[in-house]
Amino acid sequence: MSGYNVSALRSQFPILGHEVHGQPLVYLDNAATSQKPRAVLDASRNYYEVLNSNIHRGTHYLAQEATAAHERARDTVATHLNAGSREEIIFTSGTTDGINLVASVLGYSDRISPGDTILISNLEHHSNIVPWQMLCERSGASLEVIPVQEDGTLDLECFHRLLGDHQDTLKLVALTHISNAFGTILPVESMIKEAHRAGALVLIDGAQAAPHLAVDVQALDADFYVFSGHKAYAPTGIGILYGKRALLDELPPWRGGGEMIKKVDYAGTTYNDLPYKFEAGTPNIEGGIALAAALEFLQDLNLDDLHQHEDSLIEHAATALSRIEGVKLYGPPDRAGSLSFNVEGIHHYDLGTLIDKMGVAVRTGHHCCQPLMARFGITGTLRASFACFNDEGDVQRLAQAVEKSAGMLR
Amino acid sequence: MSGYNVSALRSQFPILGHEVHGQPLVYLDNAATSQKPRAVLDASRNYYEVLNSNIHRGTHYLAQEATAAHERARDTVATHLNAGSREEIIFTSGTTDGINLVASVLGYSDRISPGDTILISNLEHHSNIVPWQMLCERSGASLEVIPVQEDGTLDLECFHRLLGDHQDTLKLVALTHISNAFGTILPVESMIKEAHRAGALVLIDGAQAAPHLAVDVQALDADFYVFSGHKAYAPTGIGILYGKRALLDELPPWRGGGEMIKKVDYAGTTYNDLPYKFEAGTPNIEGGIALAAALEFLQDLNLDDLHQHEDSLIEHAATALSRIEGVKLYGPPDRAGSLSFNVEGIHHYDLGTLIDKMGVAVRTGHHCCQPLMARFGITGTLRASFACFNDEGDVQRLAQAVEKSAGMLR
Amino acid sequence: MTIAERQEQLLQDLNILQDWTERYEYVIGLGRKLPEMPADQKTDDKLIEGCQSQVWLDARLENGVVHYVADSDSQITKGMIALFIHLLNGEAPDRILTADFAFIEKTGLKEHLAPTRANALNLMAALMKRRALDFAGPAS
Amino acid sequence: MTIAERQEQLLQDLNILQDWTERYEYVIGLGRKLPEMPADQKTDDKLIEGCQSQVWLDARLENGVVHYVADSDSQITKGMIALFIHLLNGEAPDRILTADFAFIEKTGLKEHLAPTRANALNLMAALMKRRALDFAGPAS
Ligand SMILES: Cc1ncc(COP(=O)(O)O)c(C=O)c1O
Ligand SMILES: Cc1ncc(COP(=O)(O)O)c(C=O)c1O
Repeated sequence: MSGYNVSALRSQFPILGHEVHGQPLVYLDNAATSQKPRAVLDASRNYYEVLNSNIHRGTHYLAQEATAAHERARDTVATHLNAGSREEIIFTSGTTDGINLVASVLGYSDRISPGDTILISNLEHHSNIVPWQMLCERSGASLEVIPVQEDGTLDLECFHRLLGDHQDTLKLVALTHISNAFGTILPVESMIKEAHRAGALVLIDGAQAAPHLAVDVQALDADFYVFSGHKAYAPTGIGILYGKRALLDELPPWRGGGEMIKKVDYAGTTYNDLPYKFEAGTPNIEGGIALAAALEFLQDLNLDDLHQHEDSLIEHAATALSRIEGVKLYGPPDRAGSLSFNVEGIHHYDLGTLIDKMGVAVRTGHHCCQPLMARFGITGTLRASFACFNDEGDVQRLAQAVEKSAGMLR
Repeated sequence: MSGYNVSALRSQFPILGHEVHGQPLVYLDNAATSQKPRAVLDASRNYYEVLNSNIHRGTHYLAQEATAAHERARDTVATHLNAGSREEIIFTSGTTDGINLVASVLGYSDRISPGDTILISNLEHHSNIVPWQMLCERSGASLEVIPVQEDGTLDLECFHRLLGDHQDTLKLVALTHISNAFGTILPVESMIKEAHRAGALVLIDGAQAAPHLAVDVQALDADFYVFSGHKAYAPTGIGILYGKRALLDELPPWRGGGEMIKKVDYAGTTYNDLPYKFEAGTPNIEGGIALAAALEFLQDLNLDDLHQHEDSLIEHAATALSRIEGVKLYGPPDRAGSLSFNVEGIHHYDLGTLIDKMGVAVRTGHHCCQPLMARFGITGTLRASFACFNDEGDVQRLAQAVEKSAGMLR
Repeated sequence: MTIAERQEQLLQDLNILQDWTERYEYVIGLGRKLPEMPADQKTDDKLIEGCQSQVWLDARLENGVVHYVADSDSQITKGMIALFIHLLNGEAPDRILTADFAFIEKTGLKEHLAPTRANALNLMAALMKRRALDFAGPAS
Repeated sequence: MTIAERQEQLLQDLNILQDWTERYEYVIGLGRKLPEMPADQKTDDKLIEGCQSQVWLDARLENGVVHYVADSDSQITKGMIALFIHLLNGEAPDRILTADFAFIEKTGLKEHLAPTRANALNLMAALMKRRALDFAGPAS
């Protein structure tokens, strides 16, 4: 972590200068949404102050410049993910939007038929469950689930068995790259290989991976990869769907409207080429540009250094919390981004309420993973989730607040 | 126009201080996207600097404050549109997204069956055509079109006849409130009445109305009303769908994921109540808050004063352009927002290119209304579209630039 | 003591507490003293599904006065219910229905509660009145 | 004159023009002088659908040299094609294929063209070479 200077980094996040309940803010809810560095906020504002215009088909200067900036942003995303081509990068409004896009167009295609199987894992976020349930309902396919083990990792043997059991009907496997609830990193590269061998497409939910890992969609060989800007230092309302070109070419469009057409005629409409075919209407132009700024911010941090920094914080937090009476940690020892825990006999909501009064912001509850909570027989956990700007001071404040609050509640 | 002070207003728009091709910018492309006042940009930035957090189900201070701000924004929109209740206001990513939402869920419901009819007008934007074409294709319904007359208004007698001809099958009428191509204001209130009498639901595309008119969805009695933030002084990536509560309650959800559920279980998922049922995933929180700031900005302007100001500019522009040799104006004399024209023997793209060099930004082309252009036997027009900050100087610069450029091209 | 008098008493108790930790501890303490609700009584018809915690609320009429029994998996929530039960238990339905809960505003508790908790306070008051209404209904 | 010489000439012509209006007028003037393409030749197979304007491009080989015929509904676009036709007409396919259009960068025209127009210049150059390739193909 040669060059990693966390205090210099902290000064780039305006919100960290504010107090909460009279205490300096300890923000450990980055898995829900990250805070934004000044570079991203400036990119947004600058867009509106000097460039704002609707893009594509515009003759005038601003329209041309805004279009160029928006398409450069697409290039930045393509490079960041190591996509095969820029046409494989679709701007969406977020992870949920991207997964629904894929689920909907698969439903409209002939790739899913009655009797088919879609496989997800027990670690998935509701956004990577419900769209598939809806698709199953519409198409007559059925949903199977890879179980999770006591340590919060997937039962890979069972995954293997499920692939075998459903080899004739399996059409799609949808997996999170990193569990938002427990921080578990899934071995997606090998799982994708296995799923492909079984003849299935694979969608990876990268919502929690994008802010922490260097993602290479070609090395992973993912068919679809989705993430949200707002969890990766970018604004709300913007996200990315990466899809392999041949697939995106084959699948029908989802939303209809401006931009996604070549020619509209009452007798029949011709759809546009990629990526525009999947981008109906005025996109979130500013969001795309700010997302590119956020990815550049991430690259400047150096993702290896970042990963090392965050890993050591999580490890220290795990150690510090374990020392507190009654604390139970969830997930495997090598977590990415998130650390989930409970204190015996104490409701996560109560603990979260009290540590909030001490200026420490964590998320409490089911983290949009009710089936995972059900598997562990709990209604929720406290989740501390880390970003580039967190430091050892945050870890200490967290541990102290948990200890003091637990004392009050016991 | 007692209190209307356009020069004070102009100073609230940072982009107007910039030059284009060495000329002060004359921005007359507001129908494509409006420029943003400082109050809106500040609301966006302030959100990230003091409030940013993911909303709903958050225990900590920022989550609670961000949720409150986001829900207050919904109230502001509800009040602005005079909706019957806040639950009728759904945040979308824009007009196109909203129309696709309605078209998709109608397709999933039993409200559209083979043989049914959907009626649109010849003035519609592609975003209010293609989703219905796609719905027709999926459902076996068919699309009928209300013709437009030479003056750019709808043929209301024919509308009446179409309602009669399809009275047993007509399920939905989708109309723009104001034509983005010609500025025609549709008599939507009476058309909605007629359509309701014929037993059809009505969706109004308010993309061009929201920035110019005081919209009262209850007085209109619209079943669905959609608009985009970015055309009404708000950022890109946010929009509104208003829907009558009983309808929204009845229709199935569209996107699945976080927020739109009450309980997720592999055996069956329970959807959330309105408005959340239609808001899957993390919404554009900042966008919603900035949209509320934009609507407050509009209300502060006083919509009557604004309307009067813009009307007089359009009238003056129409007069000034008419004096130029070969200019043909489209649309009726009482236009709202947009003024479309061509110069005989000159391609709109050429004229647009040259006036851009003189600092005047208008849109050229088909304005996403190819069927309308086809009706008039043209490939496009030049469209000057006005906002609160335009002034008489802009009108003069437009007319001068058109005159000079036409001279160069003749 | 009337409901109003008990409110006054509560207000005094709370107002001598200096900071939020003491107030929270007071509320949590009230919850701790509340008799546990037997597990077999925690049935779904008594469940009020909250945002993050669950509340079971039951009430019965005995000799013309209402007896509330309640529980929650959250200790803070349970403390807040205890506060209301302390105020209302043993009162006649009509007294409960006309009780003025203005004291909530005066305790400063709300400032120290997250907005969702503060809303929960109002909701709880409403729900307790609603149970009282069930008993008042036939009589009036 | 070789293609390179004609490019040099064109560059000189353009560089004595002071401002963007004169340059645009020069380009528009070139287009005006281009013989009109008869309407019946403007068939779909010759149509290059652009972003906002249409271009029809045809070419034939006569005595070993290429003759381009082109038209556009946009006068500025037509002027730009005229510029290329002026450079390339009457040249052998291999000369056209090896022509270096670096002059485009030097004219300063691009700065005065909107980016889509500038891209159109490159696209047009590519398309004209491609037609030449059709003729060079069988011979080489
Ligand atoms: C009348 C009308 N409808 C729909 C749209 C589409 O809006 P958006 O691109 O913001 O989704 C527009 C904007 O171009 C419009 O003018
Ligand atoms: C793993 C995972 N998937 C999907 C989502 C949904 O993302 P969004 O709400 O941005 O659409 C989240 C965020 O909560 C997540 O953590």
